[in-house]
Amino acid sequence: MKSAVVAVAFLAGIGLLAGCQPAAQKAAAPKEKKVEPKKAEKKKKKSATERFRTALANQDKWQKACSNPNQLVPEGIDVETFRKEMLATVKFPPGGVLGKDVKRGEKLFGDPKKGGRSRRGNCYACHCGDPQILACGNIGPSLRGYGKRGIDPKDTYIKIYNSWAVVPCSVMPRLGYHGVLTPEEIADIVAYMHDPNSPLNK
Amino acid sequence: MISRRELLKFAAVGTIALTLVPGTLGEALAAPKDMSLEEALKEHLGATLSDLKESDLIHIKAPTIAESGANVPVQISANVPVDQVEALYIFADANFNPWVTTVEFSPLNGEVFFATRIKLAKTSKVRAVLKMKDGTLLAAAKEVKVTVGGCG
Amino acid sequence: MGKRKLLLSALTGGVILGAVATAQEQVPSHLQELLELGMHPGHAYVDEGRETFNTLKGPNGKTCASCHGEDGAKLEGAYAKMPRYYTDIDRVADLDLRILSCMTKYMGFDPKDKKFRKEFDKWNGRYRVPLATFVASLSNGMEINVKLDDPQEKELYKKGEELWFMRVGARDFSCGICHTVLTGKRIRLQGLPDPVKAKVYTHWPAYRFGSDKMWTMEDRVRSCFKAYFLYEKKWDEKKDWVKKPPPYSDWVIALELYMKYAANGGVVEVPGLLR
Amino acid sequence: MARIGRAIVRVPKRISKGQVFKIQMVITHPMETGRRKDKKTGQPIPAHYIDLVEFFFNDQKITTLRTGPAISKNPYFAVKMKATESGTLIIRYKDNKGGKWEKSVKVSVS
Repeated sequence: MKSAVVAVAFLAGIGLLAGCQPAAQKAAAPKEKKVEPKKAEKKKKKSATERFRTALANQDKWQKACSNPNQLVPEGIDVETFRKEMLATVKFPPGGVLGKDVKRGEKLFGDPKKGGRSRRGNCYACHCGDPQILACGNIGPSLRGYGKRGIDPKDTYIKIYNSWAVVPCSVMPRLGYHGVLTPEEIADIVAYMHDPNSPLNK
Repeated sequence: MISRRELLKFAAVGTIALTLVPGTLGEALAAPKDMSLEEALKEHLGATLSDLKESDLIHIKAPTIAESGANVPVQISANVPVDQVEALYIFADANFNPWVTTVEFSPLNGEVFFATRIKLAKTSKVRAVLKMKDGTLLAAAKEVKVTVGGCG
Repeated sequence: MGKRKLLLSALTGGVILGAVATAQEQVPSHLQELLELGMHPGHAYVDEGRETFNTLKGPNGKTCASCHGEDGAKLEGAYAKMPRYYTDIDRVADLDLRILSCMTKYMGFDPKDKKFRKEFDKWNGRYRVPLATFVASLSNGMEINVKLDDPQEKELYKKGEELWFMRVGARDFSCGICHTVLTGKRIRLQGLPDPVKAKVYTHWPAYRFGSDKMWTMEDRVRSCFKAYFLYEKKWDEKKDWVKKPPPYSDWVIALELYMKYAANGGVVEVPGLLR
Repeated sequence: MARIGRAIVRVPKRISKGQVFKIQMVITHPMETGRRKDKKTGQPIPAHYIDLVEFFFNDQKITTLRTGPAISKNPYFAVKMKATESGTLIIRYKDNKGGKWEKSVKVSVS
């Protein structure tokens, strides 16, 4: 029973990896309004138990690898291969890694009007940055003055898109990889972080 | 004093009733008019901010940083004999109605003390005003920074 | 310790750590000051639960007190041993599920009756949360003593441990990432406790002032999953977000069992007050 | 919460004559400001809050609290009282929608 679950999880993981590219591209078009046919949904309403089971089975093989008490890359898995495979999933936006909409980047990073809240980026949950935002976490490093550290914006982009391409099994969510943020949105966040006029860098 | 306040309340109700047109009932009820601190002081104390005498006899205990604005504990005590005090007023500057509560004391209280949990709309000062029987208004304030929380 | 360091570098992601603002390292005093007041709404739930326990009659005329004694005299210490296996339902049950099975099996409530389920399942309902808080408070001052004697308990414990460390969902979260590995760090201003080492189970059910509600551990565990961003096909906040595991499911009870077993020896102090 | 208006009151078990002691209470009440909207229907939730709390001891009024929607949900109040004799503490409170309640506790002074 257990091995079957593992196998399903593994297959689902591969499926997810393979399916990542078109998914990311679909998400890249921000104004695309595609209404899925509702009939298919109505036909079978899955039970909460079934839905939750499916959701857990979506664990990809890399998540599975990191699911140990240390939550780090286990022995027997080559970190470099892991990193390379993760790097291969990173999709770049056509307009480059520095987005144009710095304001949108700020909102996704953490809306200063809402005390730094943002469901999707939610950077302040783990990082400090804008000194105005008092409620910031200390799980990740402070991002104060980030833009002055001489970091290549491309590296910032990769870190946000798929943090595991930099540090496998990192606690930082792979926001672009899972489609929580689109490439354009990440580019706007990168622009906000590197902008000399951003509150992070002032 | 009390009757004046009642009167004002009625006046407020009257205004709402007057603005009632079909469809706006909910809104009128849902969004009482924003009030400034000065307006609230005037309504409840008939005073202005400059009438308040800052006093270190009043002690406000409240968190400096609040992790939730909905539940800010406030403990107020004052080093003045309770029989000289008429009432304690609490105001929160940035709330839509800055008046929070009025506590009318009697000599039976033994001490000037009051504690409660209050809502703060955002970072602002919490003020305690003691209305003495001789008419003086002693006041103290403490700033509480309201933050958001959670992992979203 | 070496692994901790490795993780820390994992977190910094190669970026050199800047000086951390010391002012923000202060522990906020909000909770402390609330605790200082000495009384909180959680205490009202105990009181309400007691009344419901003594007076609420099921369709067959029985109250909770009919079996368990006035004011739950026979339930003292029961919560300290839960979750555990119950023969009558052939399942490992947590407090919430046990109360549900009592009400449906012995008091005559229909588990499919919508009106009953509303009062039972809902956060602001009159049955589950007040009753759970009251029954838990009957173990106050006693040591948590969860045993893994039954094979079902053993199996569920293992499942709980596995689930604890399982990275899954669009945020690559696991319980363990925040509550084992990152213990002592903060999400925004909230410190992350280690429920396994720190035995925080002693304070549940708890009144959480951030949401102004009484939470049982069942509620807590289920809502944790909201942050995972679980999905069925492809993550989409609006269309495909599997927010919580079903109530009283083995997933939830397994995690409760895992945490509470680790809290053995801790002294129950209910209702707790937490963020 | 289930039962609007239910309250619990706490006073110390042992009080000696002349002691100033704390009276604490928690009332179960939503304390709606009138500014929130129902998440599902989008309809505004009407204001609903405790507006008056009076403390009496042996029929003498000790304290009057006039309160508004800025008091937190499930409100907590604490005041102090000087112990002179044993007796009954009665707390009467009401809300802006006509709800009226009363809660009494015995105070024994030795």
